Amino acid sequence: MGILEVRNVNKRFGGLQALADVNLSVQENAVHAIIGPNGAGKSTLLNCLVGKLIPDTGTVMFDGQSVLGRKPHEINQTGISRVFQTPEIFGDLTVLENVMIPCFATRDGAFRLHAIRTVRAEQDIMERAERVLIDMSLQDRLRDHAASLSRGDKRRLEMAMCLAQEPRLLLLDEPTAGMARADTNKTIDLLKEIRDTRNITMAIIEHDMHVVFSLAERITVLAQGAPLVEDTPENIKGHPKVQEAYLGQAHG
Amino acid sequence: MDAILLQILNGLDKGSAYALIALGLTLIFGTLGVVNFAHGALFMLGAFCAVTLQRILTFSFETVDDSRTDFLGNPLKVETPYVEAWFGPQTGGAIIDWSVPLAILFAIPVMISIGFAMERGLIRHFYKRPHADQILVTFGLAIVLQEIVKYFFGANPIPTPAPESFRGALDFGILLGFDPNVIIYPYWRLVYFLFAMTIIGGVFAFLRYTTFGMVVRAGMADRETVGLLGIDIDRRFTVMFGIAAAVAGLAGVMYTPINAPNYHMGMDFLVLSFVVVVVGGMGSLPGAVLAGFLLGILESFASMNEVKAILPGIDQIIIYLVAIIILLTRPRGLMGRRGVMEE
Amino acid sequence: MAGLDARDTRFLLIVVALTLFTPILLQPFPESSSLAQFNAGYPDLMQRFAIFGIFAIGFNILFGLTGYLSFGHAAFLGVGSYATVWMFKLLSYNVLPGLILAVITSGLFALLIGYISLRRSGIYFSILTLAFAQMSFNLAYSVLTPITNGETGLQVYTDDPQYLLAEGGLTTTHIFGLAMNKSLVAPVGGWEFTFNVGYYFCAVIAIAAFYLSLRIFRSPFGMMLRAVKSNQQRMSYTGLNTRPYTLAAFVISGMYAGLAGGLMASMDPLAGAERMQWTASGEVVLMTILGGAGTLMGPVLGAGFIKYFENIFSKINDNVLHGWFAFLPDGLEDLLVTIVHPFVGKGWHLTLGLLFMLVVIFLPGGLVEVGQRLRRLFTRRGGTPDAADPRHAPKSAPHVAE
Amino acid sequence: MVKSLKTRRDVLKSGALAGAGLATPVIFTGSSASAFTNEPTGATVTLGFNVPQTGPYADEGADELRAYELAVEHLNGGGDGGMISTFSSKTLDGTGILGKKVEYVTGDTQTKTDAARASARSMIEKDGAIMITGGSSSGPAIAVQALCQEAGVIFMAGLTHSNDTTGKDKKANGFRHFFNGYMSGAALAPVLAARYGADRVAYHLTADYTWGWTQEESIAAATEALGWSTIDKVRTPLASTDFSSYIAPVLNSGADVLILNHYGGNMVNSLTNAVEFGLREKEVNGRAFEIVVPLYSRLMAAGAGENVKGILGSTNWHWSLQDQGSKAFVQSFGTKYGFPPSQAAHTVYCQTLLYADAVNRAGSFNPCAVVEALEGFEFDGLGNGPTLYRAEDHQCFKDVLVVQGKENPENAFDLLEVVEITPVEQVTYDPEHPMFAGGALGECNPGA
Repeated sequence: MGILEVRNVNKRFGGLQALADVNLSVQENAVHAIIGPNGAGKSTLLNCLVGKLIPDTGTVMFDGQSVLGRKPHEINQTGISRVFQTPEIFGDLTVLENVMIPCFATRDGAFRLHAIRTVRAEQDIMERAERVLIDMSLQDRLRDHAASLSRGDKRRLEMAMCLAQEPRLLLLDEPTAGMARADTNKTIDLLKEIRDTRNITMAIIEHDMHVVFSLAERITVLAQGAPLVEDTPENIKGHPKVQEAYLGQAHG
Repeated sequence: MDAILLQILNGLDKGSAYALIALGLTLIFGTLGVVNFAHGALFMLGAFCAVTLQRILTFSFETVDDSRTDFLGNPLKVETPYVEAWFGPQTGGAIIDWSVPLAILFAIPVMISIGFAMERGLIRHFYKRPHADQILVTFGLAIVLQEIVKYFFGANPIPTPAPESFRGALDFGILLGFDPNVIIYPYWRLVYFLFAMTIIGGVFAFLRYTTFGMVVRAGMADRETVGLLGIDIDRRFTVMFGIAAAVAGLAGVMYTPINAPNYHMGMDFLVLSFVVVVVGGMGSLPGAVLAGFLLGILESFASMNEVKAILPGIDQIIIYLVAIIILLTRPRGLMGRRGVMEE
Repeated sequence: MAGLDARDTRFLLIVVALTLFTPILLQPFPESSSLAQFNAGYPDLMQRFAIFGIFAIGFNILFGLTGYLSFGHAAFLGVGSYATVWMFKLLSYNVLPGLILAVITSGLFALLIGYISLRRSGIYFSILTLAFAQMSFNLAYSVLTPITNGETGLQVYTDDPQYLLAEGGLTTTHIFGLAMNKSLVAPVGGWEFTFNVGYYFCAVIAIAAFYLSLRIFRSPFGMMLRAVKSNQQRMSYTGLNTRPYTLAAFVISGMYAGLAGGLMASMDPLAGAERMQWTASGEVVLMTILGGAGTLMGPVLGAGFIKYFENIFSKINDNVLHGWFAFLPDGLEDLLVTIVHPFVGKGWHLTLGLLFMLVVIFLPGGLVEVGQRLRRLFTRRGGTPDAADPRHAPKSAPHVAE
Repeated sequence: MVKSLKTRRDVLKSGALAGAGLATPVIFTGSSASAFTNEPTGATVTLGFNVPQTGPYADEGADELRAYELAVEHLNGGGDGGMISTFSSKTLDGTGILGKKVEYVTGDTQTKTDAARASARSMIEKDGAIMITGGSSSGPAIAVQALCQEAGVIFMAGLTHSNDTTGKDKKANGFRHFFNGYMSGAALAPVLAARYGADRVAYHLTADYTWGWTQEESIAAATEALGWSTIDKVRTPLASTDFSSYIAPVLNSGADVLILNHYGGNMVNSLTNAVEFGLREKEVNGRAFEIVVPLYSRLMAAGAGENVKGILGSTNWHWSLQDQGSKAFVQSFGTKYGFPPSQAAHTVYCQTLLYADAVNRAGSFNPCAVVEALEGFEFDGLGNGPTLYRAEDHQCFKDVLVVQGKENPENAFDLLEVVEITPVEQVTYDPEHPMFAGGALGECNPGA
């Protein structure tokens, strides 16, 4: 039994079958990659996991509990955090504040009215946020506006925001999209470090096979909304169906 | 039954005005992404185009008539419009009588120019600014425009009657087999309704069947992509602003015989037309028209005595009540698209 | 001091000083000078500055922090006024019960309207609040007349019960015997300063309201609200439910509006329905944006700016104009009067409209941007270029780490 | 009553005295300085003209302002003196009021109660106005009247037609020259019965607020007393611009008279809509359908244009009256501005003169003295014939004009013709009449 169990999930958009009977099992503390050609339904699947979309049928179990139909913030509170393809950060807030907010969320739950206490008085929150930012090498930019960061820094900030919550499952949507090779390698190292030092399960959507094969312990291949194969990286590499799916896409 | 029919007719008419204003408003919003609080002022300017033309046509020279006296006992100065002097009292009088329909011809170029000037001179610089800034600057413009009109035309309503032959009412009931005098509908309101339908049809046909319109519609759906295709969408949007201004202006011109225009008529309609646009769905043209007629008819029904007897004061709040219910049950209005104006 | 860091404390002290010295600051011209027309240091207007300052500060907690643009806040102001006048009618002219009831009822009303309206966002939210407020106004003006006294405005009649009014008790509004309309007038040289009880009562409450809003801005709650404005989606994916945060902000700002309404009735015990109309809601939006939304001081500046125009510019008539230009030759005098005439007196709306446009076009950050630009101009010379004003923009309030 | 509204004017003087003797500022509370609010101590006296300068009644307000300026000019001895020469009381001699030159300040009521009070307060507190006058609708008039009562200055109401102004909301410091809803009904009903028959069926459309209600009540009561029946009373929202959905049901209601209890833009639009729906050509039971507009205003009749022709209503005064006072006023106003004055202009001009005269007769600006001088004051020569300022409710009693939209106007101002001058006896009512009961004048308040 994995920490995340997706069973027979279907999702239609009008005439398009975006997800067809998807099954997925992510083992605790593993790094699980989901790959597939464009339009294979990877992002739709992720959206179903975090509550942005509700599947038409099927079940999604996290740690033995169903998260289906629950609101995004409730799902997050169970321990699922998500990093987006384009970083979703609080652009108008400072870097430090960006990370403090998830710290508050983790400590206080979905809502708590701290209207009179000052932010500065929250020493524990601040220290926790700073620690995470040091881990992400953002300690020099604590007081800058998040919107002023470079694209790579924004990604790391978003990662920091997710890590600050100490999630049990981290969903990453193409964490290296648009990055230069050197940055990609840095990100791989970062993720490896997270994998090795924290007990976090990761599910990664990725196009870059270099990233996938450097990190993943198991890989699920999606094609046209349906799971094609699920196996170890070694076995996936030479799998004929996978090559067909990708080549097929290359042809048209 | 007859009362209900009568109120539907009335509602169509009110709905026509709402629909025309809302159409322009949503067109501007859909194409330019601008929340235009000065749109009511455009409606008002249109109405004052009719007043202005009336003034021009009745521009007079004075002759002193010694046989009569004015209110101070001085010899009366008689004013004769030049038009009557040139074309004779008969033809001249007819031209003056037809000043409201004639004002359509006058208003089209005027309103399009005003629209162009507004877009080029002001609105253009606000595409990238927050909606709050757009609201403030256009609201400021609306105040300025109405104060200017008040300065020249005063605060009281100015009568602008329909042509003689359109006064009076059509006995609609007889056509439908009712007794005479049961369902009465003024001719001019019929004209207004047909006029509104023509304009609405024209705008839709223009957007649907011309390449210009297709580009604009594509731009409404996805502005960046159209821009990427190398099409100068901005120029087309300027033209759309002019068209929207003209639609609002014509709605105003033709409305003058129904309500004597005054300087704040734009503000009176502004809030309602925003409600109409939102109920229809921001950026949806059919939605604006549908919501305009829907709210117009509902407003008419709510003012029936039978309805008010059950729900006192319902006619005061019906539009807002309907807006609340629709927005709570259909989050993006009747025909709105996802993601518009929700950030 | 009081849970604030040094810079905020300094800022608060400046605000306190400005507020307390308002009766002096607003009388810059000697009584005999022809510019005395522009003096604004009389009780009614000073009270209005404080009251609308509170209204705008409260509105800013909602709009400035969360970005939710309410077009119906005047409804809460009106409810607050009605509640207060009813307390006058039922109990006595002591303003305290009225103000408490005003804050409570407007808070409850805001809870109801906010709970429904906050189900939607963006312009849909704006229209929902507008619809509620217009409904309130229309009903208050007509069918609710037994409660609101309709067009005439709710007022106290001599035959009202006033159960707590002692024999020979004060028949004007007061706080424990201190009448609001009592004034101390100090002539100093050619100047004359009026220190009015009502104004100082409003001013003390306004300072408290300002202090509270400062604390909210600097609190984790304030940070959450700014986060809502910045990125709601990320809030949800961070495990935070945005609805209670926005609702709390809505209710708090509704209570501020109710307090302002209660104070209006306390200074002048009559509540007219017009103060609930959409134009009144629009006015506070204009005040906030004009002054600088999301900044602490901006809304107060905006409120003062608009009220000053409404009360001072509208009173400049041709007679006054001729007085000003009397030193000029007749022809020139008439010419100048003709040129200025459309912009003052009954034309003050025109000037206000033009000013809105100019401010929005050239000062997108509102009036506080003038201050910021000036400050930048000076600090650049001083060598610390980006010492953005700590008072204002939450954007530049990075001292959480200090 | 603890009152200490102080003005710059009094203090200016005291301050100047103090400043002359001492270098240090002297601070004192205002209450000991003078006997009443804004007591004029210099060579001038300031009046506050509080009229709608923006909003839908701005044109009325502008006309009122013209009349005020004219009145001030005449009081100070300028111009041709206007009605001063025809006024039965002869205390006004062109030297201002009590020898003090008259100055004035203006304010904008915006036709809103809040704005009107704010503007009045600023005139009292900032400019030291001793008397406030003006207004073009009842809500603001009642609100400002109450304010003046509290502040201790006199309020001379302008155009306000609601029964409440001198009924349940009457105040000792407030006076109304204009007529009211009851008087309209009492004057109009007999003319209506005589013209249209005594068995008519009326349908009321009423603006849904206080003024509309009192007028509706008054007209319905007066017409019903003469045999008419009222088939329906329908309230219309104030914000309405198109009344078609309210007019349409009239068609088949069985009514043969439509009474429009509307004013301003409402009146123009509802009348336009009624004519548009063919009501004027309609016949019910063989009799022509009639429309009545109980409160007429020439400025608004102009807005309705052709539609007013032949329609009956009532008005406080009309420029075509041929008595000496009216002629003098029209002459004086018309010469200065080029067009005849409206009834709003007339009533505020009279109010200004009446106030000035009362002060002169009382020999004091003290509001209580002025109240005493005005209460029960009988006068003539101000255009409405012999008039009484009744002591019980501070309402003027005078003849009321029943007018009709003119069929063939000779010029742009010649819109109404006087059908009948209803004698004052016919419109007089008991101060305790149910439509006016419920309020009390209270004590005059001199402030300070």
